Amino acid sequence: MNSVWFIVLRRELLLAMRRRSDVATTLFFFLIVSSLFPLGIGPEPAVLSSIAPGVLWVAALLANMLSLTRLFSSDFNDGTLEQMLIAPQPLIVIIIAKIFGHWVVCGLPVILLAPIIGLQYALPNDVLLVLFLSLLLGTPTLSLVGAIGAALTLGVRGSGLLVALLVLPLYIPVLIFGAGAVAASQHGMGAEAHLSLLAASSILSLVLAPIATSTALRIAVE
Amino acid sequence: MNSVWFIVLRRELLLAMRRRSDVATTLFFFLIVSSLFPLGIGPEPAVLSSIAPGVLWVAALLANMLSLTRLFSSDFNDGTLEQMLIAPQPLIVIIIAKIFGHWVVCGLPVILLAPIIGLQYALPNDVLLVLFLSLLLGTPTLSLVGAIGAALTLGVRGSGLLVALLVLPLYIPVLIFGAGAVAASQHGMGAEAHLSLLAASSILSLVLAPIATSTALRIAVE
Amino acid sequence: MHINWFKYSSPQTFYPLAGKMIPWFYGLAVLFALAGLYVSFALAPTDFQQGEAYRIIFVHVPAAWMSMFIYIVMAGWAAFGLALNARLSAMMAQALAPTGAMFTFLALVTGSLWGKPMWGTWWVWDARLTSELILLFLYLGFIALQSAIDDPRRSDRAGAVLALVGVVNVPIIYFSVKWWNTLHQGSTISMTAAPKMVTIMLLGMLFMALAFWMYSIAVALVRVRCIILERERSTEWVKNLFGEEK
Amino acid sequence: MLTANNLTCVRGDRVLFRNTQLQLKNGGLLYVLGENGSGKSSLLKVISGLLYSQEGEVLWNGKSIRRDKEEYQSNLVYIGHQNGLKDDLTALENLMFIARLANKDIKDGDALGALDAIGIKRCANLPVRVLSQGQKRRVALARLWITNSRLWVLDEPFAALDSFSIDSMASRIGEHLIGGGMAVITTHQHIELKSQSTQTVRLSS
Amino acid sequence: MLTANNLTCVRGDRVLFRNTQLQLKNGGLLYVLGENGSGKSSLLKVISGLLYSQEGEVLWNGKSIRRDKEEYQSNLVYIGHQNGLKDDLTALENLMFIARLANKDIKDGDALGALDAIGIKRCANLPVRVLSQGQKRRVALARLWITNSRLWVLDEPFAALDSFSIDSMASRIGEHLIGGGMAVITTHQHIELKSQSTQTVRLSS
Ligand code: HEM
Ligand SMILES: Nc1ncnc2c1ncn2[C@@H]1O[C@H](COP(=O)(O)OP(=O)(O)OP(=O)(O)O)[C@@H](O)[C@H]1O
Ligand SMILES: Nc1ncnc2c1ncn2[C@@H]1O[C@H](COP(=O)(O)OP(=O)(O)OP(=O)(O)O)[C@@H](O)[C@H]1O
Ligand SMILES: [Mg+2]
Ligand SMILES: [Mg+2]
Repeated sequence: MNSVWFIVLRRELLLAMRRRSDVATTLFFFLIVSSLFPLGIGPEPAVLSSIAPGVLWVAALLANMLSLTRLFSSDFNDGTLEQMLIAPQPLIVIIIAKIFGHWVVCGLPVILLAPIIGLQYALPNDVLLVLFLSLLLGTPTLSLVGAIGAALTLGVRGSGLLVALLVLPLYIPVLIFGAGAVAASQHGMGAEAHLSLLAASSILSLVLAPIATSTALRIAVE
Repeated sequence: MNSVWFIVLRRELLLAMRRRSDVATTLFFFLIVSSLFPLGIGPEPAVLSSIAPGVLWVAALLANMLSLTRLFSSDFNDGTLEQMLIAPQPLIVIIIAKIFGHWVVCGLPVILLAPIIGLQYALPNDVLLVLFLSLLLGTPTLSLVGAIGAALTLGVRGSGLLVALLVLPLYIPVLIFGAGAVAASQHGMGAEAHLSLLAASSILSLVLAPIATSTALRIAVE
Repeated sequence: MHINWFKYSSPQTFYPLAGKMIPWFYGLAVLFALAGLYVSFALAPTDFQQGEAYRIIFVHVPAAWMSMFIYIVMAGWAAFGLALNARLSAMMAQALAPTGAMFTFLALVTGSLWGKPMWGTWWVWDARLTSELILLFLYLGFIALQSAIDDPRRSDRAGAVLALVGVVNVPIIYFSVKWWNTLHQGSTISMTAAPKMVTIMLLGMLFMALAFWMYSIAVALVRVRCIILERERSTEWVKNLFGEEK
Repeated sequence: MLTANNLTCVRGDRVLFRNTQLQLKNGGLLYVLGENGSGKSSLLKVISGLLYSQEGEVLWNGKSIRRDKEEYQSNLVYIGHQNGLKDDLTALENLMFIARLANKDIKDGDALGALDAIGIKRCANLPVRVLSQGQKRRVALARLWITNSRLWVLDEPFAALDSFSIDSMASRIGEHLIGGGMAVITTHQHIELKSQSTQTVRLSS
Repeated sequence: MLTANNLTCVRGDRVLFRNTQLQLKNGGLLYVLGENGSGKSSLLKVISGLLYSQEGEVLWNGKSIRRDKEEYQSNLVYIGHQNGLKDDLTALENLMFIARLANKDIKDGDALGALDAIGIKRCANLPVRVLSQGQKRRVALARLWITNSRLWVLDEPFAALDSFSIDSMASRIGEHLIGGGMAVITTHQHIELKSQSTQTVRLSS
């Protein structure tokens, strides 16, 4: 049980190493998107810092979501997914390992970089800390829920409208709480409530999402 | 010459009909990005309307870019691209038809939806008109320039994000003029200068981008 | 870079030539740097407004110059390589990119370091700063694209297309960012904080710029030698080369 | 022992096969033959538990394969039309991963041996992306040299292979059958395989 | 007439072939044989102008195919390992598109006829996604029934086909050759083709 977890994780990281540019690109994408907003909105620091929570969170979400779409598709297209389904190993563990690998490779760097970009938006230190924490607690939910979407889109074609309808709205609460946490601390209010909601949603999705994902994957292959 | 244009365009539209979800996803993405801000920032109309041009334009730009990554990749993976390259038809025409098809499917809906979302940001009617026009004149440049990036990253590891890294810096002038047009009309200044710059850049890229794209495609297949 | 490239455009003849030139360029770089440092730290007076902090200008401005200059040179090599199918010029473009990115980064970092005491903030969305940031993205895009493609011929050519598209876009970015800034906003802090340029400072920056230039050439040559070896590793002359050295 | 009762598989509007019965004992070889689109690959997927059959069940030693999954799946090797290889990993890395996924704890040396047996040891450290059609197929098939699963389900194992590799594949399958293994194979080519007992199912479209 | 001088193709560190000479007259058939990975597909791509050869040139009626592209490409059909079909379009739509891309203005009826000739008329209105391996290949090959190009470059046209379709393919290729067409073919199977003159290039790895 433990060992297949490591084997799959190791492979995900190996693949990420082989395409190092993927990791770097997630970072630069985040960097670029978060620098686009000042370009569109104009350089006034007061306005910029008021929109900073929203901007940084949207950028993180996009970076995460973009890289997620490929989570299963390459395994699906080349037949590895079939092999995973008939492996004498629990599918759930394989899925969790894949999602975790993805989060390490694409989520973590963004979380670490976000505070530095926050500097560009002239956020004070305590707000940067909350930004960091909110991303740390919030992005696992994005990865986990996104995995369901990625799995569903593998099989369902044409009616994938349904997928968009199902998964994208699930991101919204995370965004609201995440950006809300940062905004609250910006206004000198406590962010604990928001942060604990984020943590709760991560735990909830850690329990539920892999099951949904594995069902979706079986459907996709049939 | 004309006829291959129509043949390719027809096929693009047919494919889009078959996978309606793609179109829907672009729209939802735009909707979510642009409606998150009112949620994250709070309901003050003054702040909202001051960031509206930037937010709407960035959202449109990202929506466009996200869908672009798939412009050539499916043709590349299933071998259709090889057939296009050795067809006794001018490649440039095929490329323009593909880009136009993409714009109709992914660009146009966003352009039509944007004024409606602009209402949420309490933009007055004349500003909405400028928003619409700026998108209409600006998004062709995005599609054309984006096609170069999509072609350059074909078959390259981690192409989704790489394309963003390559293309977003090139998008910046369009973003600045586009958001600038809306902001100018918001402040009661004329937006003509901005709009004509957008139109000029679309014409310039219509001339140059297909050439660069066709070079990039040939390189990709070799 | 004033060598007759046509004559030496075969990697095989260029490799030893580059090896001979490298020490000279390094030497020149050190000389100019010493002169520049002397002028900027010993001769240039302390600024009455900014104190010693202003001396960062002697790194910042030459680095900013080099960042733009190298991009143009790089795109030139890339275009040349694409048009004439000249392998060596594509390799030169590839070798220059990291140095260019490094100087861009240096200009950004020194600028930010300077900005904190001067403007009270690390970063403002000023035209010049913004376009320098975008230049960094262009470099990084070029490097990322080339490193993502294994086949050397393909990566050269794809990189060249990107560099050319980028070079068309650089002036557009520069002016659009300028207009953007002047068009919509009142005044943020501008460059007026910089001290008046006395001749001695200009001289210092000039020396430093020359030092950076020589350094860039030397480093690019070192890198191009590595690239040549890697690409031609299966050819006879490379095997002979290493046969002799062992 | 593999048995199947009354398998029926419907895809779209078409009934691919109806009431198909199978019984495969140790050392037995089952050929699934039929035209293109007659449902061979579908039958193989049903047998492997990847596809759902409208009616009937597949049993492994008398127990339904949907019930006792782990036991069955650790005795199964399925190689379909798709190779299941990652383009960015080397042939060796791919083989190691697939073997470990199937719970075999193998060493690099064993994997290299397998690649050697099917004649692509030379490509062991090349990324699979640069391999030719037939070389990719061989990498996928190399796992047959390092498995000790009892049941092999192979969908056109000989397609795209050159004659040398066809020979080594055929002798490896023969070895497996002689050793008491079972195999279910589809093919459009006529290749002689040695086995203790050979059956044929012919699907018609 | 197709000629090639001194073709040399290097991929990665390996020289796949060096100084290969080809000459194909009207009615001529060229077999490209060799082991997996010997460079057959690469040679076919060079001939079609899809791959760059380090040295040498391919000439069509004496003119370089890189120079006089349109003339050459309107005389060429290339079908590689990949089928070039869109999963979401039906077999008929795919065939119509590919034919029109090649500048043939065909009617639905002709396309249906072609699908019929290779025995998949029944699947004409199914999306290609649901077809079997061999059926997909047949859809890709169906265009040979509606083309009047002189030169056919076919990479393993018989792989994955059942014996019925192999026969119809073989007779169609024979027809084309008898009518003065040319064909360059790779295959690992031994199929009899009728032609006025047959040559073989054997690549070794
Ligand atoms: C991250 C921040 C900064 C960036 C990216 C940046 C970028 C640049 C660039 C690209 C140039 C060359 C422009 C040209 O020669 O046309 C430049 C020159 C210069 N920078 Fe900065 N800069 C930054 C911060 C600062 C700060 C904080 C100061 C001083 C308060 C400063 C003072 C100067 C001066 C005096 C010049 C030379 C002026 C001239 O030649 O026209 N820079 N900078
Ligand atoms: N970048 C690369 N590095 C090393 N080798 C490469 C590279 N690209 C291709 N090759 C090699 O070139 C050969 C390509 O062969 P090609 O696809 O032409 O073979 P083929 O004769 O068609 O084989 P098959 O019968 O399997 O289809 C393979 O041996 C492959 O390993
Ligand atoms: N959704 C669907 N609607 C209609 N027919 C379908 C659908 N899905 C699959 N089919 C049909 O089911 C059959 C699947 O065949 P399968 O892949 O099992 O064939 P096969 O015998 O392996 O053929 P091949 O020799 O070509 O590999 C095909 O005829 C296909 O057209
Ligand atoms: Mg099959
Ligand atoms: Mg081949």
